Amino acid sequence: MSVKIYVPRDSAALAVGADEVAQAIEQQATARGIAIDLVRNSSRGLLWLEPLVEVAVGGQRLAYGPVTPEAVESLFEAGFLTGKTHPLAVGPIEAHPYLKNQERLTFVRAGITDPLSLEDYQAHEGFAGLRAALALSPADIVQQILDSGLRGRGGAGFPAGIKWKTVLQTNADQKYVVVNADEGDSGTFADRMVMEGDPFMLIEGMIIAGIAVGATRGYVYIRSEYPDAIFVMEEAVRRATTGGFLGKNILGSGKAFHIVIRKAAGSYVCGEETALLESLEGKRGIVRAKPPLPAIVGLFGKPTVINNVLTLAAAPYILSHGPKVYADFGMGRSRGTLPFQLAGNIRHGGLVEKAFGVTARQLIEDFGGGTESGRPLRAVQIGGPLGAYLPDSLLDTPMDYEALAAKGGVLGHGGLVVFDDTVDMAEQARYAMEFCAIESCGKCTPCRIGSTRGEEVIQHIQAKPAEAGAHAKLLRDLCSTMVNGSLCAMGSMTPYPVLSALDHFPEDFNLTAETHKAA
Amino acid sequence: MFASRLKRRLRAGARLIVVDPRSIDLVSSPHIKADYHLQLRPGTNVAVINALAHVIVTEGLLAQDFVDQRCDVEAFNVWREFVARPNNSPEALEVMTGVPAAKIREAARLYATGGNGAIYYGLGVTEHAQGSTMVIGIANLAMATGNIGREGVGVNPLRGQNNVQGSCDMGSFPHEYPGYRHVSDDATRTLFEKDWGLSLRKEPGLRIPNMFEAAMDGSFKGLYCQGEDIVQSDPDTQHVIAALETMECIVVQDLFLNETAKYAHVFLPGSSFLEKDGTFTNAERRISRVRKVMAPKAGLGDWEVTVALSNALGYPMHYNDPSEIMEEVARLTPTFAGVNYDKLDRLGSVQWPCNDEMPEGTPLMHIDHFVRGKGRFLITQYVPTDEKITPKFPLLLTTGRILSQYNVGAQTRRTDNVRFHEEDRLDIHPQDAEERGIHEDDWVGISSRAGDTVLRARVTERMQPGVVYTTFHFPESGANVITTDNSDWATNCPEYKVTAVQVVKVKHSSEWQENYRKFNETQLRLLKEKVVAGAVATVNGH
Amino acid sequence: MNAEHLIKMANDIGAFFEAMPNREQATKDVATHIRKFWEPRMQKSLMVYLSTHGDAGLKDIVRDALREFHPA
Amino acid sequence: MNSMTAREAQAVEAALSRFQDEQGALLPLLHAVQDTLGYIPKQATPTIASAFNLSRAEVHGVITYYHHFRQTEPAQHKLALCQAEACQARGCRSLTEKAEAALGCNLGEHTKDNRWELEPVYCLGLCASGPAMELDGKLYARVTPERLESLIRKKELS
Amino acid sequence: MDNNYPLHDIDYGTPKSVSEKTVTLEIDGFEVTVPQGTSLMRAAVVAGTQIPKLCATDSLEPFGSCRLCLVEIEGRKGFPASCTTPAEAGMVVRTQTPHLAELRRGVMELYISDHPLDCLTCAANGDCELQDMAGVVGLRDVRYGYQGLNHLKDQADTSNPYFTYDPSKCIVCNRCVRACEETQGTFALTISGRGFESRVSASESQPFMDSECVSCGACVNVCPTATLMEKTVIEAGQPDHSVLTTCAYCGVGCGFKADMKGSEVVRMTPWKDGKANEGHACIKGRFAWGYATHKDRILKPMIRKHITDPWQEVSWETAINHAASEFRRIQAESGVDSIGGITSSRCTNEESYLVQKLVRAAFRNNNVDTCARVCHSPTGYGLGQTYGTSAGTQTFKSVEKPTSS
Repeated sequence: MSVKIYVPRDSAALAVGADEVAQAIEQQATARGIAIDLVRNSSRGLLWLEPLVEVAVGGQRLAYGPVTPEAVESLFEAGFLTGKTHPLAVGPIEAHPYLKNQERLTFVRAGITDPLSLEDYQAHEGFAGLRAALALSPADIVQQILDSGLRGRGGAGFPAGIKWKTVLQTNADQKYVVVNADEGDSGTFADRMVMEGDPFMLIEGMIIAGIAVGATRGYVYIRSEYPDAIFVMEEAVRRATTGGFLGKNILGSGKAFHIVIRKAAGSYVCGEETALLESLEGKRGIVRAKPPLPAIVGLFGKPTVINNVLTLAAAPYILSHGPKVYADFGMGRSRGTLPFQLAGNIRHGGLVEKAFGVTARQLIEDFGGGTESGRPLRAVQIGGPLGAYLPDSLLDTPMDYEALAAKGGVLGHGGLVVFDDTVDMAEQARYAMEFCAIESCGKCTPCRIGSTRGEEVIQHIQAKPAEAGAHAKLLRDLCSTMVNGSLCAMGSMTPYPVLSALDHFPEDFNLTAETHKAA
Repeated sequence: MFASRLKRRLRAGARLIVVDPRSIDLVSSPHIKADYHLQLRPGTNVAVINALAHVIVTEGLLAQDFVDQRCDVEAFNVWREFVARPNNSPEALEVMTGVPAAKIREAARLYATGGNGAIYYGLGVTEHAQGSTMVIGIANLAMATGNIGREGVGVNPLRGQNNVQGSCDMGSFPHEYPGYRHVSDDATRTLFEKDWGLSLRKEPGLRIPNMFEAAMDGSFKGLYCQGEDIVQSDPDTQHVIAALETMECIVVQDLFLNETAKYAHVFLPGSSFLEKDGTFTNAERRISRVRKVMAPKAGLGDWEVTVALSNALGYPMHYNDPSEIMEEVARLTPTFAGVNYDKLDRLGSVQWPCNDEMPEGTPLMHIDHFVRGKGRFLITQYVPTDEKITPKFPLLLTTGRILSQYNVGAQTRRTDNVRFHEEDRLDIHPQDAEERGIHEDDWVGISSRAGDTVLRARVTERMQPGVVYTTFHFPESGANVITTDNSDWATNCPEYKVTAVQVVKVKHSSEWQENYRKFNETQLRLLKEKVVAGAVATVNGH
Repeated sequence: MNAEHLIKMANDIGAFFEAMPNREQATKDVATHIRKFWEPRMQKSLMVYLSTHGDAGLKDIVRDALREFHPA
Repeated sequence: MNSMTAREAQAVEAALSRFQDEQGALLPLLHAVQDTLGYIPKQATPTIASAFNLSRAEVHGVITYYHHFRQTEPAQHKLALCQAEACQARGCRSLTEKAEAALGCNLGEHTKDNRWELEPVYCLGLCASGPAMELDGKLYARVTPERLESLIRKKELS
Repeated sequence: MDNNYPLHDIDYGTPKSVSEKTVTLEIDGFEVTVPQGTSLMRAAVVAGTQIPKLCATDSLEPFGSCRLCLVEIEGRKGFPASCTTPAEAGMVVRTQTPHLAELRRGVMELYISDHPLDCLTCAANGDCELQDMAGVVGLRDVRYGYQGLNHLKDQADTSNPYFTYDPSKCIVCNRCVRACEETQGTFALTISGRGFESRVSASESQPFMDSECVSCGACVNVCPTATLMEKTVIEAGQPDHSVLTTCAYCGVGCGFKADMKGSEVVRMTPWKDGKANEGHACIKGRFAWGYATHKDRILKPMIRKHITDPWQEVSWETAINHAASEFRRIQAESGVDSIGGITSSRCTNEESYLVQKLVRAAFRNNNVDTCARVCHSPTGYGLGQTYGTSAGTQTFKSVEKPTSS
């Protein structure tokens, strides 16, 4: 009997040499005449350990990592195929506290299965949600989503069930389900991991949404910076179609659903839902004014469910386990779990799926192990480039949309980027404006001109300490114009990192206590 | 302008059938794509309309209720029997029209069953030997499908000139008084006789082409021509010139020394629209005010000149203002009875009929019944034009206009619009061009049985093989030297749209063009050498 | 006036009306059309020409219609 | 107006035949052309516009909006360094300086001999293992200055 | 002149809603009832308040980009744009609050930080919405200075003979792009690039004359600044009065405002309330009116004996008497029917009427025809025979009627 070895092909693993490791393992095995069964699974999200090689021994999966191609020979020498120890040995992976202490509903199969194996998927509860949905009326499916309390995971946190309900109740000859996979926030990679690691789950979620609202076509809009995700999703759609899960007659139900994978072309704003729809229509990805809502006038003018990857990926679980099980996780109006992403200067970076309510400190210290540099933590940016920088003093705030907002924070897509004390917060603020200037679609004035002026004003503050006070005042006024005047989150939230940096780290802006107060 | 409104509707989802020998912009342009382009051979309009009608009748797509209620059923039955004949089927006519039968069938189904169906047309319908027949065919089709008498449907000619509708309404035709009443109608004639204080003739007069014929015959010698350039715009230029050259007194009233004025004996300066008060009536029967923004540059308004001429001829006319002319029109014309300047100022514009029944005008016609009572179907036998391709003239020429230029170009050529269209060109399909060794920008000679001229070629796939096209905005192009004296059987409207021609690569301009150049130089010299006011005028009669 | 043209014009009118099933009415329509749209000179010229050259070039329906017109 | 080379015309034609009839498929079409040629020829705009029933203006507007699309030929090697926050926190700024020094061109520019272009990229989704970069289409994470230099050297030799 | 018409029409900001249902709401304390679907911006105008705006104009669908028209609505978070927010029954809207004033000033400050400060010498001086809005919001200072990134050095495109495009004055409101799409349907304009680099582009960032532009002038018409401007206005200055008239080119019969400076036309502006054109026009009516003052115009009557003779300039009286005597002579020699007249489809109804009357009453025959002979006489015949009226059956607007019957 051959030994089963798992080497991930998630791009975070590939980027640190997973393919080379897999190749080395095959070479060693061949050279040694050992029969192995090499499975290319996905990542479990313990990214500091990638490439994380697992060996199935005695019903357990024993892990070694981070493995380099050069270390492979020593692993063979040490007898890792029978679970022998080695300096890289991690032990039984499922018992690893990083994993054990999570509440994985969405990432339940991550790293366990072969992402493109329909058999593997179904052997691990795959398509149970779809089968459940097919037995329900559209209105009942929508009700389950409503009951689960699922909110959009793209950042805005709008209840998914209400969107679905609106689309269901709008009559049209054609409706669409659109997946927002334009995961452009720095510090986030959960969408990518879903698509690369468990693509059928997303497909299943889309089909459920389609059946629920009466849509027969779906689009997945994936950023061009994610070539691996695009490849895996395209392959998964092909296989799901062949397998009868997509197409004109899903599982013999008489219902139809088709999925098209679309590649974006380098525009952060296209992560905003209406800009995304413009882009899918083949236009410049500029933001539409609302109303009308996409649920009523969406893609090609038709009613459209547009949800984030994680939102739709949660649907299969809700349908197969019931809304209550899902809703029992979380706190306040934030129900269920959120896959948090620990990034930046952190020792144990990776993906941590937890119920809402966990604190940033728990995530960063208990899971993340503090900064990677070992230096003191100075700031954490939560929620991507439009999220606020929080100082250490605010890290005990629970991760919940409302609780974080109360502290001036933004949960966004659940990404946490950690900075140690070498960070220059004025430079981070300047970068926030620069990023807005680079990515602004140019439609509304506060964002189009304001971002450029914002960068200039901060440069001025950096260059001329004597005038910092007056310019800090101007910066605040500009931020107010942008927050209240911009058409979409790009312009209206860029001030969040800027103002939070200014508020919590005035010393980096050449401000004295006095000038800070005056501004 | 209208195309912008049409395109807006198309972008909102309306479907489109284009019937045109050329691939015009409406067939395919940004956000516009015709569902069907029936790219017929020039001159086969009636065959195509009959084929469309055939499909509607034989496939049971008729709006029978509409026909029963609104139309002369007996005439309809005759028509139905006629179009249903196998020789009117798309299949039977396919070879002649060049339009695939299946396309005709699908287009007919779309028009008949696609909801509101409206027909818009231009001179591609009228300027044919069977122009009137084609208009009748269109009217039949709209009645047969019930596409008349409500919003969003109808039959709509798009007029080329600002006041085509108005000049016809005003009794400019030799057989009709204002309001389309025949001169032989005693009651109408009596009305005018009383108002004008003299007896009037009851036989029709000469139509323009008949005037030329009569001139050649020696029985027509004097002409008062207001604001039209017949030499450049009428077909068969050489024939027109020959006719004018026989005449003894041609009075031209115009802004410029146009091509006709070069054959004139009296030139009366005209005024531009900026210098006059009055009204224009557009293609939707809308009467709008023209308001003077500056005084007539020549001292007299056009209407004052006509009055003066009438007075000099011994028939006195008295008007203080153009509004009084409109009062007279209203007094004598039932469809204009309610029109006056005060109302136009108040409402902005009104669409005739405007009278006691419809005091604010009539946007939509034929709502409950046709103006003539029952709608009348007429059968439309297709009669091929005499302009057929032969070994000597193997191509068909069709002519038209371009957006930036206006007709004979007398105005637009005197603006920067020339930068958008600097010369008339001959459009030719690459295949025809290749056969003749013609490349883009080459000079090509075009000859027909009427004459020949030379233009530069534009090789374009907008044309279908076998068909060439040009515009007629520049006098030196001589496009109408080529066109023939063929005309519509009912009205003598010239057949500009079909002329059999040959096209060859040449190096020199045509003999006609050489003659034109010399004649034109002479005329411009004669203008330059004019004896100015103050000198004694000594022009005596014969 | 040019008789050839007039004959062609008359025949073109005839060609439209001759398709009508009611021959009597159609003949009348041809005559009416000529009367309503042709200036007397044209009518006369045609009639004079026909009376001297014969009506061989005419369509039957036109010939029948013109019976109503008396040569000058 | 210059016309496309045979190679360009063929690439555009092939892409059109795949996407012309798909609703709203201008982006996939442009991707297909760029994937084949490395860029979207300027002269292709009228062809693409007419095939999609769009104006040239619209196609131009779309191409110039998206930073991914380019109308000039790319350099032989493309190095894209992530400049976003997570990589900033892990030293991408100094890594970028290293790259600029090693290649002799600034971020956002290409070398004089057009062998290299150095582009910023804003997040490759490798935020837990920065600094990250993409070199000729392949992703690299936890990139040290030494590793970057050795990768550049390897490409230079190839 | 008693013909005068206001130089500037009221701009309601967004198109009229055609709904038959109405909603009643409160704007700045005044109750107003408008058709359902009406924007708050339009409802405010109806209620008597102009909300500041730059990207909105009532000939175009709302776009929501300039962010000057933000308002406060009771019970709603944030500051929705009044152009894109439909009026709803019971809404309580405030268009002027200290916070809104501050916001609008902030936006204007950004606009002006990338705009030339040459108002006094600018061709749009006095007819510039940007200038107006700077006044309305009370902008007093641009604290960013003028040293930052800007477009002030962008070169003007003067390739089109009738108007210029000066990108240095462009505020990227997209009105021109939208007019080219929505009003004209040519789609010749776009925005190239994005963000701060967004620029109005004719086709592929080309000179207008090399682009797909057909010079209809719709873009010029809606431009709120001097970016797209008629060359005649640049040369002559702003008009001082306006007269309504009708275009003398094609059969559409567009209503126009002749914008005048004394007795000189400086611009022809399509009339918003002209029912045939609803504020739109084409290159001919909009721009090609210079022929009226062209040097080729002949302004004195002339006569000659033979066409080979030079012309003699004479008085009106001489010319007319000469013509009359010639006509009478010909008629005496060759019969009453030997003369005739041709009316023009270019002339007014009144003029055409008089010419046919002249022929019938003074010439004493019916030899009158019109150039419509060679274009639409078959329409007259065909529709007369079948329907009984020699004219089109619909209004132009009818084409906009939805397909279902």
